Amino acid sequence: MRSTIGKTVAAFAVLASSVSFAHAGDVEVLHWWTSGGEAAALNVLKQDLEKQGIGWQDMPVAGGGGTQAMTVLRARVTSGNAPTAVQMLGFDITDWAKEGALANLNDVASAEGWDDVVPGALQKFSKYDGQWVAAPVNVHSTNWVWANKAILDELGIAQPTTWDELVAAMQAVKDAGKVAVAHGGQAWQDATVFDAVAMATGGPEFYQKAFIDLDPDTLGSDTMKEAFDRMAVIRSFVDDNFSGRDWNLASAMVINGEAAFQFMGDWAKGEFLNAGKAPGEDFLCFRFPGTQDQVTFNSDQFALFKQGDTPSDEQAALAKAIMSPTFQSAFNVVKGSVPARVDVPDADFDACGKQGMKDLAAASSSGNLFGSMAHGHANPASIKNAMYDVITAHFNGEYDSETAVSELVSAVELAQ
Amino acid sequence: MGFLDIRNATKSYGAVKVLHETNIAVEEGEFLVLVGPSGCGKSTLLNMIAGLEEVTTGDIAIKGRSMNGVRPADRNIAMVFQSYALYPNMNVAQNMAFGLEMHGIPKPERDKAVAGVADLLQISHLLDRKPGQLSGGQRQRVAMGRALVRDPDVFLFDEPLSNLDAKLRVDMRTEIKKLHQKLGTTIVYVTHDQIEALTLSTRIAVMFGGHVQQLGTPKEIYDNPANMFVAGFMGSPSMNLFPAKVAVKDGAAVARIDLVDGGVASLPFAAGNAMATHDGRDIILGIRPEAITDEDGADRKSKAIHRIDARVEVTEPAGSDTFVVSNLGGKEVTGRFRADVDVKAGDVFPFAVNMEKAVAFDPKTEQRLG
Amino acid sequence: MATNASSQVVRTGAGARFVIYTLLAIFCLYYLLPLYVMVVNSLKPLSEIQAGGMMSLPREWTVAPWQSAWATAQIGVAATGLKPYFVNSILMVVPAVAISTVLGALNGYVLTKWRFRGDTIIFGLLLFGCFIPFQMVLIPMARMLGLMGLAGTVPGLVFVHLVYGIGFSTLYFRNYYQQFPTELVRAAMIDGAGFFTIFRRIMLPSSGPIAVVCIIWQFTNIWNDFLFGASFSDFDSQPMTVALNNLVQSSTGVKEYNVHFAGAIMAALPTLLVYIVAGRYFVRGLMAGSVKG
Amino acid sequence: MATTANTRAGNDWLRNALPKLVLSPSFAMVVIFVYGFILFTFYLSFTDSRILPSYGLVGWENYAKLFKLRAWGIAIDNLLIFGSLYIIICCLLGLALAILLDQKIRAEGFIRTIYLYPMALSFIVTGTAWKWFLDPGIGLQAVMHSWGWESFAFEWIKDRDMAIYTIVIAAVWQTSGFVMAMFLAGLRGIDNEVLKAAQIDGASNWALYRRIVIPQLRPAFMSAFVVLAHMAIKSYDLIIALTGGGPGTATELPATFMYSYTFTRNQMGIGAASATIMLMSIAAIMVPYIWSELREKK
Repeated sequence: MRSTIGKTVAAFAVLASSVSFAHAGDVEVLHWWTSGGEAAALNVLKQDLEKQGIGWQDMPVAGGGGTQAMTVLRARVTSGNAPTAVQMLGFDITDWAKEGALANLNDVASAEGWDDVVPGALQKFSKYDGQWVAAPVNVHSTNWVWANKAILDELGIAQPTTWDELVAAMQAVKDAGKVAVAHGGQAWQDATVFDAVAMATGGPEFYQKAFIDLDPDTLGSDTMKEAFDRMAVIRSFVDDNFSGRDWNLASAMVINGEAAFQFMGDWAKGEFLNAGKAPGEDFLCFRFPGTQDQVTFNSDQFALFKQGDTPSDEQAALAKAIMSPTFQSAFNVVKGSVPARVDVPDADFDACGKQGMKDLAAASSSGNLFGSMAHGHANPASIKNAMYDVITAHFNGEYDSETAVSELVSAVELAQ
Repeated sequence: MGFLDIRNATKSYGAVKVLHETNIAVEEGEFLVLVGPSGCGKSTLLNMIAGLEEVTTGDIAIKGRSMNGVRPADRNIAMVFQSYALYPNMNVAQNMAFGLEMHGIPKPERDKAVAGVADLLQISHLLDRKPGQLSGGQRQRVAMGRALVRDPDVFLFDEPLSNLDAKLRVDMRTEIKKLHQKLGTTIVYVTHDQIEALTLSTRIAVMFGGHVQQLGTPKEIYDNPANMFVAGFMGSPSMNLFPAKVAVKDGAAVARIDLVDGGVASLPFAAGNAMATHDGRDIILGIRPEAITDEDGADRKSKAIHRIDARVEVTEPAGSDTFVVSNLGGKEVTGRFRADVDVKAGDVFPFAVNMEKAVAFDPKTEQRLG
Repeated sequence: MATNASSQVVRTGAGARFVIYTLLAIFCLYYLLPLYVMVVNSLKPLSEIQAGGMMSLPREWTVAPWQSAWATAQIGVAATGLKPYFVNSILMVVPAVAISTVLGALNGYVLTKWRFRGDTIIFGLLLFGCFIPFQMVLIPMARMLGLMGLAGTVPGLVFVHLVYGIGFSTLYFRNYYQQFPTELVRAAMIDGAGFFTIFRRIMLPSSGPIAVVCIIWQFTNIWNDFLFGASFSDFDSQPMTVALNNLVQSSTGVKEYNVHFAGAIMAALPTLLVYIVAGRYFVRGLMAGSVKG
Repeated sequence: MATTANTRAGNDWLRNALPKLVLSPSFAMVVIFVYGFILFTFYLSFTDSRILPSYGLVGWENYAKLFKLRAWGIAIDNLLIFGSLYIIICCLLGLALAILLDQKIRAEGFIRTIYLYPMALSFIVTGTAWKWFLDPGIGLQAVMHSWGWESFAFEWIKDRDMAIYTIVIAAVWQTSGFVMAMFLAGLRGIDNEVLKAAQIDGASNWALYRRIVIPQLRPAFMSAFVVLAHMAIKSYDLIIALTGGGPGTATELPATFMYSYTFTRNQMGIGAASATIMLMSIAAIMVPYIWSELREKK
């Protein structure tokens, strides 16, 4: 069955190359980076290519953290009109590679020595069956805490390093009449917090077994129940108006001093910087208590879709451009993430950025770098969303922790 | 062979036969009226002549040419519809010229033809108006004009006067008759109004239940209806139909009629009537109201005026006449008396019956006897 | 209007009229509220919005958000504003609405004036097609468009909208033509007009009211469509709604709500215009056919 | 002679076939792109399709999974609640507004446009405005509080049990004007003489509407029902814009469910199974309706 699809897709690709690719020498890029900062970062790439005489055809489809774009991609591929390159996350790349739709970049990769500079945990997604199929742009780490320094100072709270300290800190903030945790009630945000809580509660092995290996016993374990219990604790420190709130509005609450903490990935930094806040002075960034050594990540990559038997020159050029250290640096400085290759100089990055790069390198070498479940880097979309359902339902009080654990087990089973 | 031949034409919708074998030959210049109650098949027949509906079996020919499979447009016919069917978006002149335009007639000729017909119908002043701005009568004229301007072989009229008020209807009736006399065109005209049929036609086909009940001149139809349906349908007030029994005495036939009071009245048939061979037979006697009068109002030329004394049930003065209702043979019978006759309900009054005008029907087949 | 209004018969007293006007006014508020929120906030600087008070009038009026949304807002890599996408939408909507209306009219004409065995079933099939959820057809449609060589093109989009709009177009025209006197068609046949001549000269000139209904309906649906627009367009044929979505849904960065609202109103202007201009014919058109049995 | 006969026969054939030829493109389109796709989806629902269609048959597995999923049950319940409330409220409100507007109102055209315009806007456009308005933090509740009505509470959109009703409010806002227009058209089509006769019979205004006018609006009700039912079933943008299906899964509808399983969760087989069930339910409601409508009109 896989080969049938592969053939179909390949056939369409051939058809596409003969029908709709009149613009030889151009690349069409499907992505969802449409905010000012992201677009500026992407513009670096665009100009890079244009210098080489390769035109950039922009195909932005925003919405739902890329889900809208993935729907469009499916229609485009099915119609035999696949874009040249597509922004993708984690298991989506693997899924598309399984369908035989992605181009083999091994030639570029070996020439450029990607194998040596990209962390193994990332390569797991960039490669399929030993072949490079995507070029990673960045690494976001998701287990960050963003804190309003003024509030912490005022209440005499030190940077918490354990779960208990965090609870105490949250309680102190709450007692002071402020919102302890700024949170937006959307499934992926709930899951982002759960990611960190689970890692802190059970440690890396537990995380690996539960979210990556999908071991039913671990999923149904008491540790998992403990993690859900902690989610309930966090819920009690979130204001009542959280449902449906966008994450950047939650960030704004920390920025404005309405709330003390936000548990969010490193993209939140942009919000603070845009608001004229300085890291270390106005706000603090630190790992979620209990996960100081671990990094859960997600990585934006560009998967290159087959346009023929071998990747086109433009695709090779694009892949090369994405992986160039200068682009990786320039892009990630703007985006707030860290480069996907570990050999990029950190000169242009700010304190949080430098910290992130250091953490990444350390975690990578010590085996503490894990794909984030909440961001589709631990398990495929079907399972991720099944977990979302349970986590969100529990966070909204539809399940108690016990039910949540058993629901989690059966939801994962159903989604497999 | 006539000008317009309907030969064994039938029409069925699936298993339902709405028109049975019909044969009518219309001569050039004839004015044929198809008359009957709604659902009798008259409009279907007209539509078949027009080509708007296919003939199921049989044939319709115009000028000897079979019209089977010929489009309405190619039959050289014109039709005036009940609703006039004027194109609402075109003015009167455009409406009238549309058919000519469709047949590729050049504009100057069209204009000339339209002007001529408009003049004939006295609607020249309306040519620029839209149908919506016209009165009912004016629309009717335009609809006729649209038909006339085509100068077709056959005109078809589908109840053209039924949407007009009573006064206008009578006027237009006269006008249509004049027009026919003047132009000598061949017309097939559908109506449910028997007076229209009688006044306009040169021949009438009375239809009922998908059958032509009788085909004949207005006089034939009126005086000698072929069956009880035609007798009852044509004429107003309609023909009195009541049961009687034939008795033959000395070679002369008499109709014996039961009276309400219990007595029996006898009405001798006119001399030479075929009833003499039907001794003892039950019949339905048909006598038109104008043949039942007061004694002074009876037709002086008739040789068969007979008197019946019967009780008057209702009198209906109608200005020029008074209709007097009595009961003969258990049925209501209407007589047409002079207006000044002094008669009132309850009286037993002498009725003068003109037996020359009497017809007899078989009660079972309802067909005319003799 | 020569039509009967029940208001000509029903009489109401002064007190009742006061109540009626009050009720009508309250509902005006209900319907206008979201528009008010959008308009007011599109004319404020962002700082005022962030400070709260979404219902209040701007302290400082500005049209900068409008200019930005139109010409300089970030849609993708390029900061082009909505301007270029506007043209894409027009290129898609106009032919789609035109063809859909004409085809619907022809279908309605056939289904009422040239009836044949099985026509009711065909109409029923067309009508039920209106109810198919669009999310369901995305993948097979993509494949068909690919096979037809229409993938990622404006004609492809037009085709898709045609396919899923034809049911309603046909419904409107069929119901309307059902009341159109058949005698007119017969008269024209006798006058020698053929199938298309009757349609063009007799039916179409009288179809104004229902055409308005059909055009409003199709225009609104096609202009506002996002799913097909996003899935079946190419980098150079994305319609307005996709651009608006990119503007509003950007994943990170400051949300410029004032620009979003300005863009949203801008994207809605053509349909609003259609409603305001053609609105008074709308009820007349509905009356002329589609709501009668 | 033979040739002319042939040409004529050819012409006749063309003439007779022309109406069918004109109808055939639409028919073909619908057969392929609606019914063909329905069959395709039906088939997919028995396969192991995930990210793209694939053709390994798995029997009823997808259906079994579907009915084990809590979100599907919620989506079905929600559609029942939302669909019935939406249709009933739209009809009642539309009718009430139409009757009010039919009382020789000054500026009727203006008011009518105000009532109608929401239909022109998609929820991609108005979703944010509604979300704000319903949000207790910045919307109606906040405004009421700032006006000094501190006890005012309107937090439905954040409340799992009430959120679906906020969807109804916004949906009614969008379509009730359109329904109003349909009823207004129906009212204007009623014969005046009947109303006069009823008044002479001594009917009050209330009785006049209840006994004479409203029963005559049945065709308008039917048309409104078709339009509303089709909108209720297809409601997707509305949910995504207002609640994204939340809080939790409290406002999930079959359309959002289907989309999410087919496209977001890469479980196309289950998505197809839900689409099949959805279509069958639509058919169960619409087919008898369409059938009776068409039969009556014959």
